[in-house]
Amino acid sequence: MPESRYNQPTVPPSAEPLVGPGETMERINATISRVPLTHPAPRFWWIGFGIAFVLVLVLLTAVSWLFLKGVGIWGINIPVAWGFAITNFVWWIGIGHAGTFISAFLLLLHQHWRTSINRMTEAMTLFAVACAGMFPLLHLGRPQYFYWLLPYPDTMGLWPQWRSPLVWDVFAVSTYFTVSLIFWYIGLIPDLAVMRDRAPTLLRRRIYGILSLGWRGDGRHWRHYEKAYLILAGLATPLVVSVHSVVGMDFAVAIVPGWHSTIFPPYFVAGAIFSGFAMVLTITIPLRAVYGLKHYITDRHLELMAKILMATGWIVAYGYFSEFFMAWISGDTFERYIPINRATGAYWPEYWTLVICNVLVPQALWWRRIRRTPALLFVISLLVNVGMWVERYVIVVTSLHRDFVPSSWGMFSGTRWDWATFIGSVGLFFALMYLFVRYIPSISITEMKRMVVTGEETE
Amino acid sequence: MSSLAQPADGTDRPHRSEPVTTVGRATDEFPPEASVWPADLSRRDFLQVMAASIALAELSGCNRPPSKTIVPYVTAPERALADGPVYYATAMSWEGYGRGLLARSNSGRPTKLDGNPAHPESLGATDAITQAAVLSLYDPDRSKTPRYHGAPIDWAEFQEQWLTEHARLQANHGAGFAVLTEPTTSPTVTRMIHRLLDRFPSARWYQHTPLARYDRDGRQDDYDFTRADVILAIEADFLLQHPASLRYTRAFSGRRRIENGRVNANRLYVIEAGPTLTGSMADHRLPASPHHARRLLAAIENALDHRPIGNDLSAVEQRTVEALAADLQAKAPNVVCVAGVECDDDIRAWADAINVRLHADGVTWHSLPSVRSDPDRRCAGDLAAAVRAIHDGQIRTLIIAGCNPAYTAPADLQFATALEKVPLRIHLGTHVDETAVACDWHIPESHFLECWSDVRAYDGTASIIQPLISPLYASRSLEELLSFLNEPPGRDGYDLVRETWQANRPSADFEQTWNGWLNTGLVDGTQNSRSKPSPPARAVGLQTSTSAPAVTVLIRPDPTIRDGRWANNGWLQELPKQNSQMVWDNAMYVSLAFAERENLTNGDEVELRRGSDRLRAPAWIAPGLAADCVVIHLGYGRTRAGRVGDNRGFDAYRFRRSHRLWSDDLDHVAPAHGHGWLVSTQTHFTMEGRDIVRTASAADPAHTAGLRPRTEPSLYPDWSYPSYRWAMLIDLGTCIGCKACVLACQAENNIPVVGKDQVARGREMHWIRVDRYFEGDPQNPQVLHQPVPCMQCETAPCELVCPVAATVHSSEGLNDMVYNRCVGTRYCSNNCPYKVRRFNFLNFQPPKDSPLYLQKNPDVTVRARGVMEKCTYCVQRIDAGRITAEKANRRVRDGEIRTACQDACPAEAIVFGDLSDPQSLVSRRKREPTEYALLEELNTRPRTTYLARLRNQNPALVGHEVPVRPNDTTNHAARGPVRSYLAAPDA
Amino acid sequence: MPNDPSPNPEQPPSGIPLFRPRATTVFRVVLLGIVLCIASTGYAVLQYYYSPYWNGIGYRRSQPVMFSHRHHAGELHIDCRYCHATVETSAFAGMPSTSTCLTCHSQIFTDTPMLRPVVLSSTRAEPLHWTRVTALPDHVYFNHSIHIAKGVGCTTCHGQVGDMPLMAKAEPMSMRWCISCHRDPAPNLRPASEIFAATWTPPSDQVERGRALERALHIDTTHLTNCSTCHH
Amino acid sequence: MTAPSRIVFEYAAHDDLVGALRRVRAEGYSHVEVYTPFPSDEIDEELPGPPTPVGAVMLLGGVIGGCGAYFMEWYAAHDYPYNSGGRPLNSWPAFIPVTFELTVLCSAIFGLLGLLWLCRLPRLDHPLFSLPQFIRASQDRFFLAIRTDDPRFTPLGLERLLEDSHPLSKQEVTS
Repeated sequence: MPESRYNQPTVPPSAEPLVGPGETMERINATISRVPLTHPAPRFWWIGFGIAFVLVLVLLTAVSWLFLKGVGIWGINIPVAWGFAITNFVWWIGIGHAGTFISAFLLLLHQHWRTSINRMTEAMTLFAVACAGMFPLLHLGRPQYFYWLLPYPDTMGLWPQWRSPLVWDVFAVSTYFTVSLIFWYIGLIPDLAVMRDRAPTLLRRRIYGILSLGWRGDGRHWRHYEKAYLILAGLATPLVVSVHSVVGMDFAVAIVPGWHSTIFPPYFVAGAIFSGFAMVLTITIPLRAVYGLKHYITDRHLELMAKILMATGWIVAYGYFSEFFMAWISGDTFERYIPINRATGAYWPEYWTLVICNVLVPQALWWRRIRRTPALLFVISLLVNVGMWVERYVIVVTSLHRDFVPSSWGMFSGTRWDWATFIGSVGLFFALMYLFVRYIPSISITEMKRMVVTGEETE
Repeated sequence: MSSLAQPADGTDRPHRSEPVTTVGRATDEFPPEASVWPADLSRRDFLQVMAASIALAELSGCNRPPSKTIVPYVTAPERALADGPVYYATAMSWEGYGRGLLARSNSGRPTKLDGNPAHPESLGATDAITQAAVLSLYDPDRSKTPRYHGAPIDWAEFQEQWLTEHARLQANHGAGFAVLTEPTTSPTVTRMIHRLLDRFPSARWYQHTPLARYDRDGRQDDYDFTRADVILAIEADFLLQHPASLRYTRAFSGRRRIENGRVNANRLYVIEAGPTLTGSMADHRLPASPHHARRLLAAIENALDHRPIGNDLSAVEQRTVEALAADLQAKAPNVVCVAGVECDDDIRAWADAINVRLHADGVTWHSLPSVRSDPDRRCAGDLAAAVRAIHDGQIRTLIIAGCNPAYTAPADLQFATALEKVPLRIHLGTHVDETAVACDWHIPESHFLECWSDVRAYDGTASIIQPLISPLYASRSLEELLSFLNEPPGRDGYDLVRETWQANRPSADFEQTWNGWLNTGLVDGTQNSRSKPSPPARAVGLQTSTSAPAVTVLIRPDPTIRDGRWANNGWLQELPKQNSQMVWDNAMYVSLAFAERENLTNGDEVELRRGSDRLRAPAWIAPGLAADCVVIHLGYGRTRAGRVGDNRGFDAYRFRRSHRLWSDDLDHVAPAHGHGWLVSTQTHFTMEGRDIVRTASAADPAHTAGLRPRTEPSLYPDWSYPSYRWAMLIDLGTCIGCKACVLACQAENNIPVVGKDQVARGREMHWIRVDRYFEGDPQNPQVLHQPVPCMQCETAPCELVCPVAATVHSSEGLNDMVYNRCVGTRYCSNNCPYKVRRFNFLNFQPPKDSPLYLQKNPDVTVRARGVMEKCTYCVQRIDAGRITAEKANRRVRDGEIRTACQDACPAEAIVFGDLSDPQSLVSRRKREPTEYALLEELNTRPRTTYLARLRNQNPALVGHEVPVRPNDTTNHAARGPVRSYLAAPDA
Repeated sequence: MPNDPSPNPEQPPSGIPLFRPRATTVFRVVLLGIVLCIASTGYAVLQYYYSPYWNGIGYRRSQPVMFSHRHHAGELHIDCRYCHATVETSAFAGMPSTSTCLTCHSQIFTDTPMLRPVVLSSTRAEPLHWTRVTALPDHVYFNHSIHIAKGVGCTTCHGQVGDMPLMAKAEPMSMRWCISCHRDPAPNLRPASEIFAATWTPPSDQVERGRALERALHIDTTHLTNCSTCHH
Repeated sequence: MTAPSRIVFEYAAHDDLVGALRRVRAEGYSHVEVYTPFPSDEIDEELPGPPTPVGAVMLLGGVIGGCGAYFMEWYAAHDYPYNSGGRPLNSWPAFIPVTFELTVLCSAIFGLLGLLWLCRLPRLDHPLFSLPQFIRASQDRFFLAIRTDDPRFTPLGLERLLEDSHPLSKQEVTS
């Protein structure tokens, strides 16, 4: 059927199909389910997973040492009492945002092209949020009492202090994780049924069978299913915005110059989607090459993502600009000092790194040629990932290291344990991603087939 | 999964119910620096921990809490040591001079020292060293047993040895027998030595101190700063480094305290080379090397004589000298000229002459008889004399008691080599120090809180030093050792001291008098009366040499550990030096000019040369230090001080010559390659044009003070504080920055020592810090001190962001910090604009079995790793005071509750009290026009506010000096090394 | 009719479904079970930390001497302060020294086996090591004297001591419990004459009496719930 | 009562199924079931049955979550009242984020449970699974099942109705 039937003005009608030519339902089934079922390119997988797993061990070591000695093994101090842990937390949460954004937000906008990447990005969301959620726990001075942040009738008669953004964080992150999981799983059920019906061995049939809850594609089930899925998408979209807004408020609520700014929530959300899409590119580009999924994740997909990358990049750039502007217009000594100190103070290399990575580099995407060259996109996406981490680092550290009273100004630099924990979390993320592509169809078979056959989008 | 009940989370404290009398053993593990890698962590342990953390298994707390025991007395002592603190009046010796104390005892453990208000040289105040003295009692490195050639032995063996020696000496009337002590003011010690000399007529007594003697030819200078309108201080740090500094500070600050908007302020001119605390209080300060100082003094004299003052001075100096001379003549006789004890004799004589000339003698300048003992000159001389005697073979048995000459002797005496020539060497000391290892026998010396003794203060007031605890180890006091040497087995210190005073003050009911002395802490009628000084009519003229040396090195005792006697005291090591904010080290203080010329930054090594002598040390740039001077401090580079004091900094004694003790001319000083690691608690010394420390001119405080604290409107309804409203006021006009408050707080609130490495990481734990800022010309800046405790904001930013309500506001306006609820997010610290919160990044507490726990205040929780802490206004004292009042069904009286910092402050700069009572002292002081709140524009509504720093500049000089605009300093700061110093070499 | 083979090479023996009907039931039960397990565990843990077992209520710990408060305080009416001498003056109520015991027991029951540890303690000058019955955590600062002064009797916290042959903890001593009284002391206040009664039961009109006492003793509850009242 | 059996027609193409479905609906069959590898609007339009109530369920969840959350915060703040940074006990602006998050959370959880309940899932076994071809219902085949208890049902009528709708197969599945 003509695809134009569902085209919305939001994307210009494009002659270029979102699916490669000559796709049949069976071919989609075969190609996509091949990856988890027959485990092609085992060397790529084992090497990649191996490296990731080693990093996970690094993480475990770092965490053990942390619990043994205390957060003093990190570089944090007074005045810079937050360091890598919070930086990593914000960074990972940000990465986690692309997933739900793509699956939910683009779904509401009838962006067909989301179909081929939503499964992967939702998985990415889950794993990123898992990595993120780890850090607020680890950075506690007494992690064994983390549960005091939860409301339960303790024998002290005490409750969490609801005015603290950290409590908001607890609820925002856990909600975000749960909702993403539900959204992801509901989308997965029909595909699990496909796997059940294609798995080579009885055991795997049974496992997939249990996971698919006995889904049988009943027309009336599809009716409930689509409604629920759509509403979930409708819920997830404001959720995405709220979560990183809350994270932004961790800083905005504080009175620290460089944190205390109303621009933070939107600017954090944009940054989150920015870094999220960068990570999507970082993952999909090699993946589609290795597993021959170029028919489903076409160059056009990459180009569209590149465009979003550039757009969000501009919002982030605006955030940087507004920092200077607000500082200037506030006329406040302390506020004015911060941006200047960021750009010219002890942390100028970090600051200019982030400006280059997040503002200058994405400008390359003006050129279609570059948007169309996966290799270049891959490099750019890596740079943006780096840039966004550094941005969070700069926000956390440079604001704290010189705040109000000059006598207590200080410096921060990460120790080897800071780095080990950070690198380790990256390892954890990729290890989980490898397991995901190994056992679960990384593209939604059902939606693909539907698009091929009817040109419809799930709604 | 841990307990939902109150967690047994390691925030523990010494048990209040268990009476502690003595400690069995003292641990040998006291890491002065909490190292990040424990030595004893085996691979296996580590894997276990890994496994545990992987499973995140927190099994503790799932069983019913274990039983604790409670141990009553067999027979209760007559004063039940149940719980409440008991205070004893005693005294300590500050380099030989007495300072009256009120010592607090909890369950029989001395835990805190404060000044004895009745004592004229203490007036209830203390300095930092006094506060730290209690820690030395529990120093795990203290010497615990007698030793022979390093091997522990018991007392009996030594006694045996000595009996034979004693017999031999008796036979030859003590020929070759010598005793070396510090100069002492203790009547009992003196009596014992005299008795020893009586028994052994040919024995000799030598005295040695590496520190200055505060008396000259049998008299002491004394100054009355209450009457001095104009003060000229020449190399005199009388506010910090003087036996009478507490009394002087009280008097000096009294003339800087604004009352009802007015102040009759004194004016302080300082001529000095190195930056001192007194110099930091100066209204006009002229940095000058000893040589240049002579020119200035000559010029002053000329100006007084209305002669041309000579043109070898800079414009600023000329103006200042003229203004100073005019000031002196105008205000005479209520003026005083103070020359430091380290000054050369001619300068001190010059000062005397000026005082006489201005008729200050008998008005502001007085004379006291020396309280140093041996009035009948039975002392055979100083260390040099002793060394000569050794070389002449006249000393065969040497007792070195209570001093450490092997370390503190000037290099040129080569005492160590001399000492080897002595056949029998016996040492008495609190530690197995450098001298102990060079002796055959070592006897542990008792701490002054363990033994009976007596001491006389600078003004002669005698005090009985009474112990609060029986000796922790097999130690002897100096008196006891002397008595033992005299007539083995010797007698108990108590009897000896009583005997002395019974002889001095025979009376029918001596028992009663004696008890009276013990209660009041001073022996009445022993205070010397001041007399009008009678110096030689015309003092010897100043030798002003035209040719100045390349550089003059000034050698001074360290502000915190002095001559090294406090080197093993962690509190003093970690106390930021009053003149640099540096900790755990000494350094070569160089001038800003030198640093700029040689492009130095802090820590760069500098080498001094004097003939063949070399001294290399890391440089510390000291703004205000005279351009052609270098200052080095004694007390560091020790090798046998203990685990805290060993191998820190460099040994300045190696560069000291016995005839040039305090300053020496060098032909060469130059940067050497290499960089040392110096650590300070403050790295940024300009205010960046921020309104941090406000300054008011004494002439018109109300006008210049600027804004009154304004509370901006809040979106929220105000909370009401129905009962007490605790508040604090800190008077920057009177505060001299001596940092006694810092250590008082440390002692009161169980604040741990974290070590140099952790301080370098920005993790020092002091609840109250004293910031110092430089203003004006970096070459000779105005120094501003600002003590910063928790401000107890009414709209506290820290409380709002705590996720577990571990810090909330009390109904009396305190910003409560609940350690056992804290999970350690550190958000509160980030959100504290004053950065007064401190975090236990690691376990900073000593090992469980360390004697240091005996010092802990049982009323304050010992904080566990991972919890935040901060100043509480000494809430334990508030609670105690409130309970007392409520039991009597009355309100707390004004002044009844005093914070530890307030107790210690010699300047009475800290006032604490109840705002709800408009007549309370704090309410009245807060009504002064110079009051302001730090960062008031944030509308945090601090309960702690300040009175502006007071400056009383000579109108003739205002405007002429280098403009004092913060921007200037920042501009200055933009230049190489200055930037690296003034504008934070943070990296 | 034509029926082309399933795309999957190895299709299961046709007609035999993957799961039998029982499987569904089992699966549903398991799912439900997991949910219930988690919920009930949480509830159980909560209950555990509220339980008398955890709080050690009524749990008689073994003591070096089988000292009976019922006998001494209940039957002989010896005043609490005779042994716990500092209860009115200091934070710590005070534990009787061995000599205190011997003031009577040097005369009576001196050589009974039960008293042997006490005698030994005095002869050998070794203190008795009692087991604490009520121990507060080290970060809690409790002051006996002020509670006594403000009309809180011994038995309010320590239970009906006069009925206890061997001393046992009577109240949870949890923060929730302390706070409940600090918020509203009235139900627990009694006249000075009753403070040291070994057994005491509040009168029917306790609340009114309590309020009256609260006023009479100038008890100001505003600061009683401050954290720093008990934690410093 | 034993459950009725089904007559199952297998189709190769989406549109074949739609065609067949239209016919049986035109004939007034009501006990009609379809099984497809993906959802399709056309099929949904043809398929009899009430609209799904899952939306209402999720709304209910949201309301419960939101009100519950705000009450929890309000209660906690008043159950142990304290002065935190001079803010009032009921600091409603600060209570909003958690309220919102819990609204979304409960709504989503209700959605999942509601979906499972409405689909009567999990149900691992189903008579249709015994049908060999049914393994492709999830992959590339479209099934139409007419329940034999349909009032309009007559074997011949159904046979005739769908004979030219090109079913790949026709089988009877008994349960």
